[in-house]
Amino acid sequence: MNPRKYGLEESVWTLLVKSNIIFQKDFHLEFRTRYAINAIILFAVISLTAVSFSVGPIQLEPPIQSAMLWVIIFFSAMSGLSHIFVREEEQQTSDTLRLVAPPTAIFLGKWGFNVVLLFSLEIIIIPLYIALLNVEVQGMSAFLLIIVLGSVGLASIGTIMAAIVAQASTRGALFAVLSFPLSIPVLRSAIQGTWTAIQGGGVAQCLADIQLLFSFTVVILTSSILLFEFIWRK
Amino acid sequence: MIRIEARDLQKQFNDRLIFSHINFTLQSGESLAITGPNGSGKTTLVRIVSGLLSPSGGAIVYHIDGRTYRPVEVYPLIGLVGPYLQLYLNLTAWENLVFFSKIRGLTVDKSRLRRLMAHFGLAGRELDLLKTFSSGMLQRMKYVVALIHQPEVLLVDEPTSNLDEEGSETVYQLLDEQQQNKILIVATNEPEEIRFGRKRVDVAGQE
Amino acid sequence: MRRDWWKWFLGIWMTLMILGAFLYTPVAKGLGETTRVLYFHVPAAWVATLSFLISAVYSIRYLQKQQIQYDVWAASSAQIGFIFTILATVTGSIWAKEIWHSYWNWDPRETSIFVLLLIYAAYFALRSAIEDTNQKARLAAVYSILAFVTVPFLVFVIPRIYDSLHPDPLINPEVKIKMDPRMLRVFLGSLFGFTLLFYWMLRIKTDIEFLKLKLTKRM
Amino acid sequence: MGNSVSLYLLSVLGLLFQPETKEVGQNIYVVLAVTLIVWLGVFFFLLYLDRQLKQVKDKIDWENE
Repeated sequence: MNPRKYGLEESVWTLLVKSNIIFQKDFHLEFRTRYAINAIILFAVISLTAVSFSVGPIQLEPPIQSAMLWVIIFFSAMSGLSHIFVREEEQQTSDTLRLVAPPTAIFLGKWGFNVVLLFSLEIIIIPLYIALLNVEVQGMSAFLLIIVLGSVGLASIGTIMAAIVAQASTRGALFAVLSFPLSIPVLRSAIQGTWTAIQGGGVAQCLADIQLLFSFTVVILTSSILLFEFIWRK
Repeated sequence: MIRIEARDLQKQFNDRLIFSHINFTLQSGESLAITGPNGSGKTTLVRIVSGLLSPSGGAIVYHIDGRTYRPVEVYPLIGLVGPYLQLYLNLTAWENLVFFSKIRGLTVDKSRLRRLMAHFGLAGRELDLLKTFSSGMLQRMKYVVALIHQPEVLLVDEPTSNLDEEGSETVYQLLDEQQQNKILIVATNEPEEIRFGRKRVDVAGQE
Repeated sequence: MRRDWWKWFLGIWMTLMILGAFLYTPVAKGLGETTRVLYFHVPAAWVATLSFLISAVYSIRYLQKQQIQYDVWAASSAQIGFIFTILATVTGSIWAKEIWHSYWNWDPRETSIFVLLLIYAAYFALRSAIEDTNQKARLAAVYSILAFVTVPFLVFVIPRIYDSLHPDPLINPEVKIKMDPRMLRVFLGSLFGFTLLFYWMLRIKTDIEFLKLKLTKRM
Repeated sequence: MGNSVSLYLLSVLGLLFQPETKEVGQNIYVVLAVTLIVWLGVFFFLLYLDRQLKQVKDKIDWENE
């Protein structure tokens, strides 16, 4: 009975395969219940219309437009990103999952889900945002790159905080309270970068923000992977 | 050959001592019955042995071919059936089985899965959502899921809860098979289920 | 009395520092009398950051050793740090009112200390949301470490990218202190005094927590 | 012992605190006095807490034996 036969040794490859299986399971479950995707998109649409309604005919300056976009993305994320872990605890499936998969695979699978969730939000909200707030994005390539990097950053923080909040009893606003301070570096660089991109800056001009967003996400992801086991194991 | 060893296990939630000084060893082919009144910590002990929960004191160790492992490291060997373990109700029975097979790194053996479901009286319900299952059927489904990977160590918390006569019969037969050459741990208060444990641990009497 | 000599020493030391700050040191150009805030605002911010570091270190140790006393140290250090963060934020904004005529204008250094305040608030919100002490200790430790990992992005990276209103004639980016020797002496003395004060408050807080644990015999 | 020292310090302060002639110079002493009072307040409060803690600690150790 060598340990390998029992699959006790987890190679990186098996971890990635298992995280993909978990990602598909969650994606499938989400497709069936559509709870998280509804929460996130509805929130975004509501807040966007509220903003454009209150602004009315006034043409906003690029810095305000950029800040407005990221405020909408951040708070929409706060309404949907925690669901992936909270649902497992509430429906008592988290213990079943604990028994079948290693923590790192679970975190990566759930992280992937949250990234895709945020991207699907942006696919819908960004065209609406450009139309409703009549934003002329000159530097489109830098704009999209920063949106992607910023979203991955927010999804990383959101996933690890969701894992923590799922273990706490009183959830409510705790998720946003925990996530906001850690998201400030992402939000600040994303807003600054988006602003320069809207005004026509290319990737070169927004390099400082892109570097910060990238390095921040890498740091958060690695520490989350190392720390997740301490959250997941009771 | 697998040996589970519990050394002076103790569990405490904030100031409430659940149990302490729990000691036992179990080898393949042996079985253990965990008894004690409701809320005395039977479930807590089951969760600690299966690695879902870490003990406040003492240690639970798995010895496999001379090497020692913590419970969390040997999760592929463990199968657990318990009221607090739910399956994915918004997926169909088959989707659940496929997921649990794949995540355990097994190839999806259609015929075997179908036989397992039939064995537990769930034939023909493969494509129904689990949320349409009655509590008895869900309990049987939990056995099917726990047996996909032929676990070396099977833990069952209240084996026949929600089960009718016929369901209980199937479960007793399963428990018999399991304790022939593998490890079986049963947490129960039912007298005829306690007979499944050659060894006994009473959680309440451990003050 | 023997064991507590350093407490009395701290009492006298800090009194000297305060006297020195007001009577002994000259004023920096352009800041006038308000320079004297430097001897109290900066040490408070230093203690706030120091306590955050200590809390993170003990959180790591708790995750390694799973012994409750490390969590007690982490939580107590965070609590004292929270007090000093509030002090630093308030003294900073009073100073800002004097020099830039506005209590708050999101100058990068102000943002960093304010974020530290938010992190502490979130840390205690998390701790109060969990009943089981082990789980509370574990999750609080993880949050403290994650927050600590983001601090470099806050404190060092953001002020460098954007122009800072913060008076740097005294402490410029490379933290090379260009101060008159007398100012430097009192500043470092006050820094030492604040650190000792922080240690003393921390000791009192942890002693109380350990006694509480001893009462419930969970040590 | 602690109380007598603090009294002594306060009296020294009193001597220092003579009415000043210049309006501006006088302000700095006000700030100095306030700061000193705040510090001495904090200091003696901590000492008081320290002593209380010692009593509780001895009481608990005594009971636990």
